[in-house]
Amino acid sequence: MINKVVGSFDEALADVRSGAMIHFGGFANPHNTPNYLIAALARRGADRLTGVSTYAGHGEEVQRVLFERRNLEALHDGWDLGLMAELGRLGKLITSFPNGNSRELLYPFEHVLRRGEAEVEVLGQGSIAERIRCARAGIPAFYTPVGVGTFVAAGKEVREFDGVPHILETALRADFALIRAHRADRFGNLVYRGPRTFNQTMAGAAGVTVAEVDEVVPLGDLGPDEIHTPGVYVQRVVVRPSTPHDDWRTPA
Amino acid sequence: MINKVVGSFDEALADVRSGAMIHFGGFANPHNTPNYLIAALARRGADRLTGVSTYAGHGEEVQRVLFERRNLEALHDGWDLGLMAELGRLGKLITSFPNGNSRELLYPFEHVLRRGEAEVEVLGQGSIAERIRCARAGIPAFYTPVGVGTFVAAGKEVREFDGVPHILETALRADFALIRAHRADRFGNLVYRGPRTFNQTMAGAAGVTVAEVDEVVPLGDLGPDEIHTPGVYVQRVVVRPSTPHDDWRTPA
Amino acid sequence: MSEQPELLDESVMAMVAARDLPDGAIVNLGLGLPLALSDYIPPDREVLFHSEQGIVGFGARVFDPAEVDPLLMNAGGEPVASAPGMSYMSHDESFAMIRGGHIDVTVLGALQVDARGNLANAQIPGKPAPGLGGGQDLATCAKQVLVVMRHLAPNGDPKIVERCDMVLTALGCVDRVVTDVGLFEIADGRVTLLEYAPGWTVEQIQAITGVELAVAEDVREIVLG
Amino acid sequence: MSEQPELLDESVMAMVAARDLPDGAIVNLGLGLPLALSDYIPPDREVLFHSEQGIVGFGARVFDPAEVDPLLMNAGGEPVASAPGMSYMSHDESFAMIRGGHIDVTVLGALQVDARGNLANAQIPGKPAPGLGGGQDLATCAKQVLVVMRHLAPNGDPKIVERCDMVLTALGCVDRVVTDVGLFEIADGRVTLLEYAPGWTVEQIQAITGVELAVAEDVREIVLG
Repeated sequence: MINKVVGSFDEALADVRSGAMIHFGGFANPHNTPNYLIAALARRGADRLTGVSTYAGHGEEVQRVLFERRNLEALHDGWDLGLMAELGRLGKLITSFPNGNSRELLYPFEHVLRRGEAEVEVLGQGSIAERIRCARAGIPAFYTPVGVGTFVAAGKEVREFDGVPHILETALRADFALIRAHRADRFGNLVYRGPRTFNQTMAGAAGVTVAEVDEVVPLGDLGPDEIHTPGVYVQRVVVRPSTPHDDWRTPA
Repeated sequence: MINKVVGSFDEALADVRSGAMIHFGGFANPHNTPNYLIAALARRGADRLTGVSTYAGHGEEVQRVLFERRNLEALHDGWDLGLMAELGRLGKLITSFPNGNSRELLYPFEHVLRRGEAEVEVLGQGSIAERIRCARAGIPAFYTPVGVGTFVAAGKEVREFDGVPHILETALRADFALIRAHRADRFGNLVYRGPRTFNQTMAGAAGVTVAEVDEVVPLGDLGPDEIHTPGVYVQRVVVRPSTPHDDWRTPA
Repeated sequence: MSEQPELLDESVMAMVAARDLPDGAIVNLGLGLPLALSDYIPPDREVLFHSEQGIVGFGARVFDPAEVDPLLMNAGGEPVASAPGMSYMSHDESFAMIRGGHIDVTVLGALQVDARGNLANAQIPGKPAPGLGGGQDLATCAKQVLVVMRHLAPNGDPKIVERCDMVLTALGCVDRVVTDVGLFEIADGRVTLLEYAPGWTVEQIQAITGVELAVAEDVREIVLG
Repeated sequence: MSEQPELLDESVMAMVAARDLPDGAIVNLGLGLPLALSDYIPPDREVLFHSEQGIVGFGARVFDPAEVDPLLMNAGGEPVASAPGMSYMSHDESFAMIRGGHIDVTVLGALQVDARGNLANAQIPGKPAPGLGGGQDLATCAKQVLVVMRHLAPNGDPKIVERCDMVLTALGCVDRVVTDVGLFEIADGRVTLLEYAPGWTVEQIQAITGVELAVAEDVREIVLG
């Protein structure tokens, strides 16, 4: 019998080792971020990680300020990649937003970069997204006009198609993909709510894809026309706690 | 106001010219094939078309035999690419199945090929699907290990990634994509029922994507999590007649 | 500088940019000033706003916390309204849409724009690394690139220049620029003033611009609506 | 040939192939004999059957017209049953799944298979052009390639050969072969007989095979279940 539901976040990430490459799903919003998986990764203690993410993570303090500005209630369990930056666990980050957007608010990863404690590869979101999809889809490399003539083209092959220069980009496959979805069944089939961000993109683009979900429903409840990510792309599913935690150190 | 719903199939294809390149959605099943768009294309009379399709079309006679074998009731309006082959409208076909699967049943396109009246480019379904997606996604070319060392590699660049040889495949963009979906709204948003085949793949991979649908529903009836193809990829929508026709020559 | 006429405020700049979006256009809104555009679409026009994380067809920004859907934000993380016909997708599909040329207009902020249409908006001064977001994809692949920005940098430097000297985001891509003093077109290596903010003269605008401006034959004061 | 033992019939060949599919496997079924496999999965095992047009997780074939969902067919156009946990997708996603290495076992028909694991199933004799379907993608990218075919061609030629002389579908890909006389493994340039059909001897099988067979130490008669 297939049952991809794992009893705890700690169990789901027990085999993550230092130096691993990790896809982090979500997009600059704790509500579509795999918060509890990130907390479990922090507890796991693996370091020198290579992360792939749209953005470098807000961290608790920046997130609080951003939520206040919008008159929204701050989350106590809104952990994102900023936590990994604060703990010094990132050896390298591949991202489109290494910095915060505002001049006065500093992402935790900005401090890491200033101290020279991690490498960063900055690339446009579309090229990152396509490189991740390539990993899911078995394509080692593709050409794109995006980035030609700019710093992202440095060291990359340039080739013309129909007279337009393009650069060669390669697949980005990770050891683990940590993603967030709304509902799952025991096959690992997923349904998302809202913009599906890198969550759907990264599912299947890693050796092990782990989905953090709001609930697991009986097999058959998710209909065939409705499933966004087939369970084939998902190895492990973990359900978020019914009562939010307020400290990432609390086992979950 | 955006309204992509067009009053008739003939109107939807009134600007198709001879020599055009056309994506034909569906997969060897008249129930997921844009039957009425194909009939309208036949009435339109454009010829020397380059078609892209998983298969070359059954045509009425083969389809009747296949349905009988499975004890299914034959359709009177199950027109597929076989009709275009019978009428001699195809100058070239890019497909994975130029022939029928059985030795005794002959697709209409097999007769065309035997008479030397059309060119054929045979390629695996996955490479065709990816080449079409590339057109939708703005990628001129990609590498794949599929086809290396076989007839499909003839004349294509070969390059190694991680010691494995790959061939370069290029995007397949058409002038028109004719696809079939279940429901649409006036923005052209689409929801499919069942396997989404090349229908979903081809939406957005042509200058004009035309969707043949069972019904058009009020804007807002298709929810944001439920829409399979955003209307951005669809230029025209036509509703199938409530009473099936039994002759492709009948205007619709 | 003390005799300068008034600068357009941010909401007016957004209105100017929104004014020219055609009915039915697919429009991506970038970080900063462009985010306000979804608030200013006339009710008789349907414009589909796209956001990178996988939304097409969202509505105006939502300022009442009681009305907020925490999953539905624009690219800058501001809550926006749902609208009939809106759809969600993945990041890869969202960028297939961008890179496949399906976006009619991309509205971007900028640090510098030059006469060749080059765009620099990656390296915010003082930040440890350049940031691209989806801007490079959008600037390269959208049918029209519309920049909305202040005319001058915080340090007083002109942002429309002969040649960008900041980190480039994309080459030869900018078609139009809305600033707090006017509306400009960039084509064939030339920046042309199309409309000026109320009270401004061509000479006053030229004086704070880093490139010699051409002036449209029918140059006129900006009028909304 | 008249003294030959009985050949396995098609349903038994399918049962032999189905017998070894592990619980939880993702399995694509190709045209011809492989299509029958979804009828023979023991109830204590969950195998997810994949089909090119965008299905994963379908069930057994449906022969009662009253139960047919006309949209739900296997790759050969035969109606199949829905099963809990099944999902639909597009052709591009379906092949992303195949080409990304997510299919555990692909079960394919063949015209010829050789000792290097080369597969020929594209050019059906008498047809005007080769046909590939999804077979080339599957043979190249699936984790395991299992061929199910008759041991001899209609004209009596062996189909397991030293070297394919028909149009190749994919190189060095075939791992196992089920025929109507036995089960074979292909590895390191060698074809090994693992199991033989009831009544058959190694010599009789060798006599109708186009390559010298190795014989597994524990070679045994095929037993189902």
